[in-house]
Parts: sequence; C-alpha cells; structure tokens
Amino acid sequence: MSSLQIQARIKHQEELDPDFANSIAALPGGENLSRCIQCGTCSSTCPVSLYMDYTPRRIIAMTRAGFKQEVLASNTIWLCASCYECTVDCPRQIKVTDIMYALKRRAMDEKVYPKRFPTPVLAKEFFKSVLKTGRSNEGLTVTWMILKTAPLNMLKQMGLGLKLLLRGRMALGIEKMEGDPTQIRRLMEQVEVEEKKAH
Amino acid sequence: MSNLSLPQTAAGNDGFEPRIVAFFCNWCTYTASDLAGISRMTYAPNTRVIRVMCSGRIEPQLILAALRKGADGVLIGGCHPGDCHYQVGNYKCLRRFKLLKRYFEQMGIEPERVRLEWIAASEGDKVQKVTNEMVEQVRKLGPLNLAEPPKPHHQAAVCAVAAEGAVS
Amino acid sequence: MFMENKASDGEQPRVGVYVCYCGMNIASKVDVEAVRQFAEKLPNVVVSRTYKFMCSDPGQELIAHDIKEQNLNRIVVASCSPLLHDATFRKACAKAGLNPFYFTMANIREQVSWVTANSAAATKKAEALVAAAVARVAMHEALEKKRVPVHADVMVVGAGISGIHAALLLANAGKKVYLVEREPSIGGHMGQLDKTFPTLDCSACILTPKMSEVKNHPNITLWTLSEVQEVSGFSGNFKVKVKRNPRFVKLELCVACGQCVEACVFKEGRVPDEYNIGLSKHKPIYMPFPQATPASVLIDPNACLKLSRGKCASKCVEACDRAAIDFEQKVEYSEVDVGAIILATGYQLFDAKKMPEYGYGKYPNVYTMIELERLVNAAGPTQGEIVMRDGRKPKRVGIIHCVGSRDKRHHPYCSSVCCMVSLKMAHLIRERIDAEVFNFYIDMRTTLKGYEEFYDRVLHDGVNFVRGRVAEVTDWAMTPGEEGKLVIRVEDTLIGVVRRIPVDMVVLATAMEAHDNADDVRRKFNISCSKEGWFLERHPKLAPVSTFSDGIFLAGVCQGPKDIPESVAQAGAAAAEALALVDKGFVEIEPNSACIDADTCSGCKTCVPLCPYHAITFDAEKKISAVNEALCKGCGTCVGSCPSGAAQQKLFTDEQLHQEIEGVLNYV
Amino acid sequence: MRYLYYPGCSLKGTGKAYDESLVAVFDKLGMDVKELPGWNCCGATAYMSVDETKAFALAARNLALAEQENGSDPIHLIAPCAACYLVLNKVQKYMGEYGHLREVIANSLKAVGLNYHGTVKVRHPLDVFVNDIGLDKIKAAVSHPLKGLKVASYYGCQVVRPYADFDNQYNPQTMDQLMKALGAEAVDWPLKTRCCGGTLTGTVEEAGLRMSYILLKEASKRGANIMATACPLCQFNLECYQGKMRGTFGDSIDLPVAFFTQIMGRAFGLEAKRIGLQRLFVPVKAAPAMA
Repeated sequence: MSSLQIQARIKHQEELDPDFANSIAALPGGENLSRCIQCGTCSSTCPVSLYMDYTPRRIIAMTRAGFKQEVLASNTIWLCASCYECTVDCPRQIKVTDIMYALKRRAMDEKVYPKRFPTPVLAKEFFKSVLKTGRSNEGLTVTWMILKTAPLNMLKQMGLGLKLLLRGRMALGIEKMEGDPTQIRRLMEQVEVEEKKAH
Repeated sequence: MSNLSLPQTAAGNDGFEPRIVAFFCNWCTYTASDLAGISRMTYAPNTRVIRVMCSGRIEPQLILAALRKGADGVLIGGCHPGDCHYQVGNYKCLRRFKLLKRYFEQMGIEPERVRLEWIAASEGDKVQKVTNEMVEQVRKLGPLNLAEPPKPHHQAAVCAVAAEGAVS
Repeated sequence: MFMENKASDGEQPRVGVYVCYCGMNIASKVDVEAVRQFAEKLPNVVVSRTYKFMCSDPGQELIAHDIKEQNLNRIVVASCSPLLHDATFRKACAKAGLNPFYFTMANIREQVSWVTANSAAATKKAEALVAAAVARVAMHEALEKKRVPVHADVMVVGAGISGIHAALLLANAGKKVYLVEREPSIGGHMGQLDKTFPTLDCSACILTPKMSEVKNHPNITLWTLSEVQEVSGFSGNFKVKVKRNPRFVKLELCVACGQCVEACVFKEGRVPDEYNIGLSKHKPIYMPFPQATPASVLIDPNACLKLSRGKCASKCVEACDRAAIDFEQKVEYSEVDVGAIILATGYQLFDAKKMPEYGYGKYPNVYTMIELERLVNAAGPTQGEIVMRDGRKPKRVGIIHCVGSRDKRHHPYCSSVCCMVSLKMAHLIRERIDAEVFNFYIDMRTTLKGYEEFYDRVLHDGVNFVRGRVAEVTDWAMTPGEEGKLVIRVEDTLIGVVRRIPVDMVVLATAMEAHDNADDVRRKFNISCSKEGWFLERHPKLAPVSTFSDGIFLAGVCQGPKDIPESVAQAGAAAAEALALVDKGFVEIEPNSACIDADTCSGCKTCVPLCPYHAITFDAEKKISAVNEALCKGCGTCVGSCPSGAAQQKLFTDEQLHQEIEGVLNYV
Repeated sequence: MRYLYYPGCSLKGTGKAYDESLVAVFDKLGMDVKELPGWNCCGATAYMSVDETKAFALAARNLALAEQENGSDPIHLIAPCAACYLVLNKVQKYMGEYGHLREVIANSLKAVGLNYHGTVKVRHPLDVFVNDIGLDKIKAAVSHPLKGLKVASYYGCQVVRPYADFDNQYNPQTMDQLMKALGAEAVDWPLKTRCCGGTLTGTVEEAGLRMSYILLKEASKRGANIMATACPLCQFNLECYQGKMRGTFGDSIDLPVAFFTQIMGRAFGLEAKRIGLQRLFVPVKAAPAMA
C-alpha cells in the first residue's frame, strides 16, 4: 500500500524578511499596506484571481508578514492585468495595483521570476524600444518577446502577424518620434541620477 | 508613532529651530489639540500654545509682543466660520488678522510668519498638519530678529489695526 | 528681562509648582525631575515638587499641605489639560483656604508628552509651559463665581427610544419635559423593527407601552411634526423656539377610528409610505402606523387635493363625526424656557445606491435590512410574509454585512449593530421560510451580553457564514445554475478561494450615518460634530453624554452608532446629567467676564457693536462704555478690539497673557 | 477649449483604425485638434513594471510638451488609448501626491530643458464628445442613423478606473449615450468595465483568451450585434483572437468589434476607408446599418 504523501509546512520567524513590508510600503502607492483588514474584496473583484497561486488578499497578508520569497516567486504578481478594479473597490483605499507593480519590479531586481515567463521580457523589450526610438513598436516588441521566451510559438503566431500586416495594423518600419530621440535617453539617465541623489 | 509626522528634530541646514507662539481658542482649536494628544499624533515640538476663550480675544498687540519677545512666528487657531462658541468672534479675529498681515508687509516682516487656521474640535489631525507646516514654513524663512521694540508710531498703527478691524 | 512680579493685589507671590508624572503618561517623555528643578529657580517659586498622580487625593493633599505650611498664595500644576482637571485643582486650593483663581495649569500631557517624539524637546517644551504658568499666575486675582438660578424644565429633542426613555425618566422625577419630534409619531427607528436581538423580544411589544406612557404623562408636553427653530441663552436658562407644523387634524378630537381614511376620494394609496420604506403606499390622509403616538391621523398637504389644489369633495370631513379635520391649521411657533436640553436626534441609514456594485435600485430583489424588517413584520406591507418584489419567495438569501461601514470611501467606522442585526435576520428567515441563508461578513462583532451566545445559536440554525466582503452582486450568469439568479462574488477568505454564490434575494446591512442636516442641528445648539457628523461628546470617557455647551446633553445614536440597550443606557445617563443640573437650582458662572476701566475708556464705542450679547452699553453722559456682567459670556472680543486698553477680561487680562508670552519665550 | 491630440504608440500600429476614425470624426465635428508635436511613449503598463519613476518621467515629458502649447487657456490633451489616458493622469496625480517623485521628475525634465507645472488636463475623447461637444451637436451630424444596430458598449478598465471622473466607475454611461445619439440601441450588460485580459492575451494566453471570450459571449447573449470599444488593446484582444477562441472554446463567436469612433464615423456618413473599416478582422458589414 502506498503511503500517504505528506509535506511539512511551517514558517519560522527567521525565514521571514522583516524589512520587506516597509520597503514596499515606502513606494508611491504602498502607503496603506498596513491598513488591510483582509476582507478579500481585491480577490473577488479580480478577473484573473482564479489563476493565481495566492489570491491578491493573501499576497497583501504575506507581504505584510515578510514572506518575501513566496510573494516574489508567485505567479499572482505577473497575472495582474492592471485593471485597477481592486484599487477602486478596496474599502481601505489600498492601491493594490501599485503594490503589484512594486512587487513585479522587486522580483525583476532580484531575478526570481520564471526564466521563460514572458511578462518581464515583454516589459524589458518595451523599455529598450522606447529608449531607442521614443516610442514602442508593438509588432517588433512582441516578435522579440516570442523569440526569447517560446520560439516555437513563432509559427503559431505567424498567421496573426500576417493578418495584421495585410490590414496595415503592424508597421514593419520603425515608428520614431519627431525631434531628438536622444532626449529620451538623456531623460532616463537623469532620472537615475536624481534618484540616487534622493536616496 | 504616526507615519505622517515630520521628523521631530529635522533642523534646517543651519540648525535653526523656530519658536512659534500659538493662540488657540478654548472651544475648538484647543480642544482639537487635546484630541491630537489623546490620539497620540506626534508633531513638531516648536509651538507653545496659549489658551484664550475665543479667537476674538486675540489682539494685534499680543501677536506683536510674541514676535518682539523672540517668537519667529505666530499661529492662531479658531472655530470654523459659523461655529464660533460666541457666534462671531472668529470673524472679528479674521478681519484684524487680514489688516495685520498688510501692516506686516509694510513693516518688512514676512506675512507668512503669522497664520490663522480654523480648526474644529474634532480635527486633531489638522492641528498636527498645520503645526508641522507652520514650523517648516518658518524654518525656511529663518529667524526673525525684532530686538528693538516697535516705535511709538508703530504702536499707534497697531492700535489703529485693532480698532479698524473691529468696525463691523 | 523678566521682572520681579508684584501680584496685582500688591502681595508678594509665593508660588508652588507641582509637576505630575501621570504614571508614565508624562514621565515617559518628559524628564519630570528636570522640570521640577527648572521650576524651582523661577522667580517667586517657593516650592517645586513632583508626584505620581497629582489629581489623586494624596496629590491634592500635597497642595493643601503646602498652602498651609509654606504659606503659598499661588499654585501651578503641570499635568494634563485644564479642560480635564482645572476644576479638580481649583477645589483643592479652595479647600485649603486659597481663592481657587490663584491657580493655573500647564498642560504638559496632551500638549507635550503625548505629541512629542523626542524626549529632550518634550522636556524643553514642558519647561516653557511651566515658566509661562508661573509668570501668569502671579498676575491672578481673587475672583468669585457668580450663581444664577436655573429653569427647572427640560427639553428633549427627538422621540426615538433614547428620547422617549430620557423624557420618561425626567418626567417621573417630577420635571416638566418638552418632547419635540419631527415625525408625526414618536417611536423612531425602533418602531420599525420586528424583533430585537439577542432575546428576540418583539420590538413593538416593548416599545408601545413606553410610547403610551409618554402620551399620558402629565409632566410631558409632546410636540410632533415639530422642529427646534432657534436656541438662545445658556446653561440653566435656555430659550427655545419650536416650529410646529400643522397636522390638519385636531389632535384633541381625533380618535384614530380611520373612517376619514376609508372615505378619502382616493381609493388606493398614492404616497410611498415612509414607515414601510416605500414598500407600500398610503393615502393623503393616513395613520402613520397602527401604534402611532399620538394616535391620530394626519394629512399630507402635498398629496391632499384640498390642500394642494383647493378643490376636493372632502369626503374625509363628511366622514368624521367628531369634526376633527381642520384644513385651516397653520404653522405655529412656541417659545419655552428650559434649564437643560437633551439631544436624541438619532440617525439615518446609508443610501445603498451609493454602492452600485451591490445593485440596489437596479435589481429588484436586492433589499436593505430595514426593508426586510418591514417585510418580516406582521404589521408590514406583506403581513409578515417574506415575498420578493417579483412575488416569489426566496429559496436562498444572501445577507451582506458592512454596507457603507468600515469603508473609507463611505464611512470609516463600524456601525456596531449590523453583525447582530444580520444574525437576527438570518435567524428570522430560517425560522419563517426555511430558506438557505448566507451571511457575508468581514469580522463578526458580537461583543455584548448574550451576543456571542446568539451567534452560536444562529450557527447551529444552519446559516452559512462566509468570511469575505462581497465584491459584486450581478445578474451575469456563468453556469446554468446561475441563470435568472443574483450572483454574489466573494472571496471565501478562510479558504482562500473566490466563490460565486447564486441567490434569489440579497439583503444589505446598511451603515448608520449622521442625519444629512446634522450640521444645521449642531449649529442651532452650538455644539460640535465629529468628522463623520456625530455630535461630539465633551470627553470620550469621562463626559460621554455632555457637550462643550454646558446644559446640552446627548442621548442615543446622534452621538455615534449604538444599539438599543446602549441607547437606553445613555439616555438614562443624559437624563441624570440634566436632572443634576436643573435640580441643583443654580449654575455657577466662570468669572471670566469683561470689564471696562472707566478712567481709561476713551468713549470711542468701538466695542459696543462688537458684543454678540449686547452686553456693552454706552453711557452718553459720562461718555464711557460699560459691561453688563450678567449678559457677558466672556469671549473677550471687546478686549481684543479696545484701542485704549480700557477693556479687560478676567482670567485673560492683557497682563496675564503678556506674562504667558514672555514665559514661553524667555526661559527656554 | 484648446485641444491637442496624443495618439500614443498603439494608434500608430494595431489601433490605426482608431487614429484614422478619431481624426475623421474631429474633422466632421469641426474640431481643430492637432497632434502633440514630438510626443513619445506614455510609459505604458509594461514599462511601469521595469522602473516606475522612469515611466512617470516619460509620461511627464509629454505633459511638459503639451504645456508649452498653453495659450491663455490650459491645454486639454486628448488621449484615446486607455493605457495612455491612465498613465498620463496617474503621473499628474502622483506628482501632486508624492513630493519626492515630483522633485525627481522636475529635476530630470529640467536637465533636458523641459518644465511641467501641472496645468494640462488629460481627457478621454468619450468625455470630450459627450461633455464638451454635447450630444445635440453629435445628433445633428448624424446622416445615417444606425437603425437596428445593437451596441454593447465596452469601456474596459483603464478608461474609467481609477482616475476618470467623467463617468460612473461601475456602470458608465457616456458611450451608451453616444450610441443612442447615433440612432443605435444601447445594450445594457453587466461587464462594461470588466478587464479584457490586457497584455495577458499575449503573455499568458489561456487566461487572456478566456477573459475576452467571457465578454464577447455575454454581449452576444444580451443581444448585441456589435461591440464598441474605446481602447486599442481591448479592440485587438476582442477582435483579432476570435479565431483562436473558436479553437480553444469550441464556440463560434462572430461579433464585430469596432472602435466607438468608427461607429460614429459610419453614422456621420464618412467613407469606410477614412474610418479604417477595412482594417477590421471581423467584418462589420454583417451588422445592421454598418454596411
């Protein structure tokens, strides 16, 4: 007879990150993190929560308690589609969407997201495109994303791309802003300088 | 400790700590400042509150005396318009206050050194906010040095302000 | 430099300073010992001591002892707010034979230790305030409190359960009471309830006897359809003007037989019935509800053809064999003198339409709790049957707690009764129609006597409890089982999964909120409101039914959400406070009135029009102004505007305030 | 009122028809709206996940450019893309709320010779059409009333949440009013503001597809014969993936999804090409009055 599969689950205080909650709460939009009463409105109002390994309410609770590893490795933060439903519905005025953004950035900083998980890649591709041209080019960005995360999908997506091309909805050429695109790069560099100054 | 409170000893670059005399009316603002205490709202320690029954009692001579005796700013707190325990004392205060500000400009004292705020008995948080703002404002302005007592004609002008402000 | 103060009465001041630890309340931030040492060196200070609790008997004893032994003639206590303990220490001084006005306080708790993070800064601030008090007290003079006789009658505004209870207590104590009610009947919200938790007594059964007692009490003058128009005077001697709207029916003649209602030219009701929250309609002439008190019909002037258009067969007049109907009634005003006023104006319910996510007003089968109270009530629009607007009986009901409460977008506070109301309703539904019931709650608050036991009982009734705040009520069906139902979307937070629960009926436990016109009312009575619009008590713990206006007391929900037992208890407290005031026979007036020095008054008359109480008159012969002390309320506005400094306010003289300014600035 | 037009990147790509039809409608209504010179990407949602401050700075640059065009009145910057509308509004609001952020952005802008004082008003075209131009004027421009067209107005998330104050967040009405003014019927349905899946359709296809599918299905069930959108990404998800949905859910959905401006253009009698009808995957010809 096969034995019952069991797994020990207990959290020791020293495994938690005591600064995690404060570091998130200190960012714009994070200020009401500590005010959560765990009512679950964010979870039930969320159109994607059905796919999440932890509901948004649990992410808030875990963030507040310092479960950094679990939070950053969760798929929840990447599934957030930023529809802001939770933010407007929260009775404690917690900007849940902003907190999800903060957690995504933190996960990327700490490189804990799944390697071939497309969202962070898409975000970075956007960033590169904008830095170069001042604008994002959806077609090229998405192509790059697919190539980097799931090259085999390229074939599947070809049909859609072709259709878009035929209808003039995907520019092959690079869409550029008017004026001096290096201004964007300089602006971004300056933000880095200013942020360092502020810290 | 509240997250909102400003750092208590955040001295300016030159370490200047403003001294602010506050006149609060008994019924609204003094009560609000008690409420701030009961609610443990910490705020900058630079104010010294003097209780009066009504903001209508506060005359320009008192404000001037405070500045002359070493205050860097004066804060006045009264009931919201329409809420005065004595019906209209706060309006009288407002009228005098406006004239006094104009007079300050002429005397070369920054009008921002005096501030009048309506703070209701339930607004403990407003006491915290206004006090912190006032301290920062005066910190920016720097110390006020009115070592010399105002000349007699100034004294007369202040009296005129009081009387003029009184005319309803 | 600080001058050697000579007291105004020529005597050399001998000041005693007492710095309070207040347990750790002050001592944890302020270095109390350092303040004591600092005070010791101030001019005129003879004794400087610290003590754990100055307000305790031994603390007060300490002062009395020093006054006698050290021959002190001025006392400064540095402790909490003068609004709290001024009276305590004045009494202690008086007991030791010192005029109580040779005393002042430095507030180093509310103004210092509780609001300052840095210990050194707190100590400095405390020292400054002590220096100011020492400087000021030297200028104090001996004063006497004046006694003014009080009027023994009391007014109670609002006749819900709180107002009724307070009025009956006072009337039974032999006081004449004016009970003023805006609605046509007394009874308030309690009169609309079916059962009361946790004992499930029938609300009407316990309320109605009290209502008729009010009606029949020889000491109570009941004014319904009435509102307070104007209040003047002060504690012990208020003058109140009451506006009394016409009922168009002579109260003394009507016996509520209902024949006029039968006879009305309208055969069907046409005005949404307030008592039944619009779930039924009444005719232009109607009885508010069966147990209405006074037991009399009334006419709605907007709906009545005779009153609105001047043309009607007036069948009601014909039907009334007592000739009680009187279309000529007009608004009347009554002015009465009372010594005390109790406000028991109650609350209103949060408008559920402000939360469109719950579909109230959009989906007919979404109800508010008070609507359901009327539905389950035998005297209600459905004679107690739980039937929905579409005529069906619900098989599954969802009760949503905290609608508008604990929500910063609406009301941040907990309405405190909704958990119990929702439990009661869940029980009643189970009992009456055996429908399945789901309660959706954030936290279950069953804190008072017998409440947790009731929760236990309802759990055992088979009611389903889901811990989670409902995000949405929708008619969007995802599964065949959801078709034609209202779907409740909620995270079951104890399981961590989002659930969709189809129900037939949704009940919203809406928040209690302050009346829309609470601000107008409080202005009339010169009291304060909390941010949420509740009337503000004088002290949250120690003066919970008093206000900042002496002689005006609070009872019931107008002060904040509470249930029936709490409202009744508070009404009792308010009645006792009012009784203590009017039974004493006199009030003492704080001697802070203004006076004008005849020698320095220039006769400019600036002060005369400024006084809101017309207390200043100009003597044309002597060409000076003078204050009538009986009228002066002590605001000091005349003092603030006197160009010659002739006007002074006792306890707030120029000298005293200048000393205080110098004190806070010079010594620290 | 002085308007400037901020198309955003999507309207130059997948949402080209939105750009074309919006400009045509401006023209038809006699509105003088020029494109913001030198505009750049708004920062968008994805960019927010990389570096928030940088995203805010990108958005703020556009506002600074718009402010340069200020005359006696402040500029109203029309942002049709939901994401742009949100991000531009968000930076506006957060610069007011968070002093630290304001300082970093102001200093960074200064370094590239720009300044922003917070005077620009960011507006959605729905808001402008209904509240500035007015339904009467729009009714007057209708030459081909859309008789028999049953429109499910789909607002999506970011047009109404969390910053828009021009419409109700739970049951918005502006697009419905607009459609009624064009002679169409507005279908009342409960998912007007439910998310279409956003970028999930590209990144976590299973989740994204299902979210879009739910919307199309419910709109059809309520009797809609066309869906109107106000966002290029919504339109893309809802329309271009219908083929895929058929494969995934085994359910044939053929609901045309057009930009609300295309529907306006049709009612105004504008030529199909001018309002980009040929760019749609699901032909609108099937819908009454759209042929």
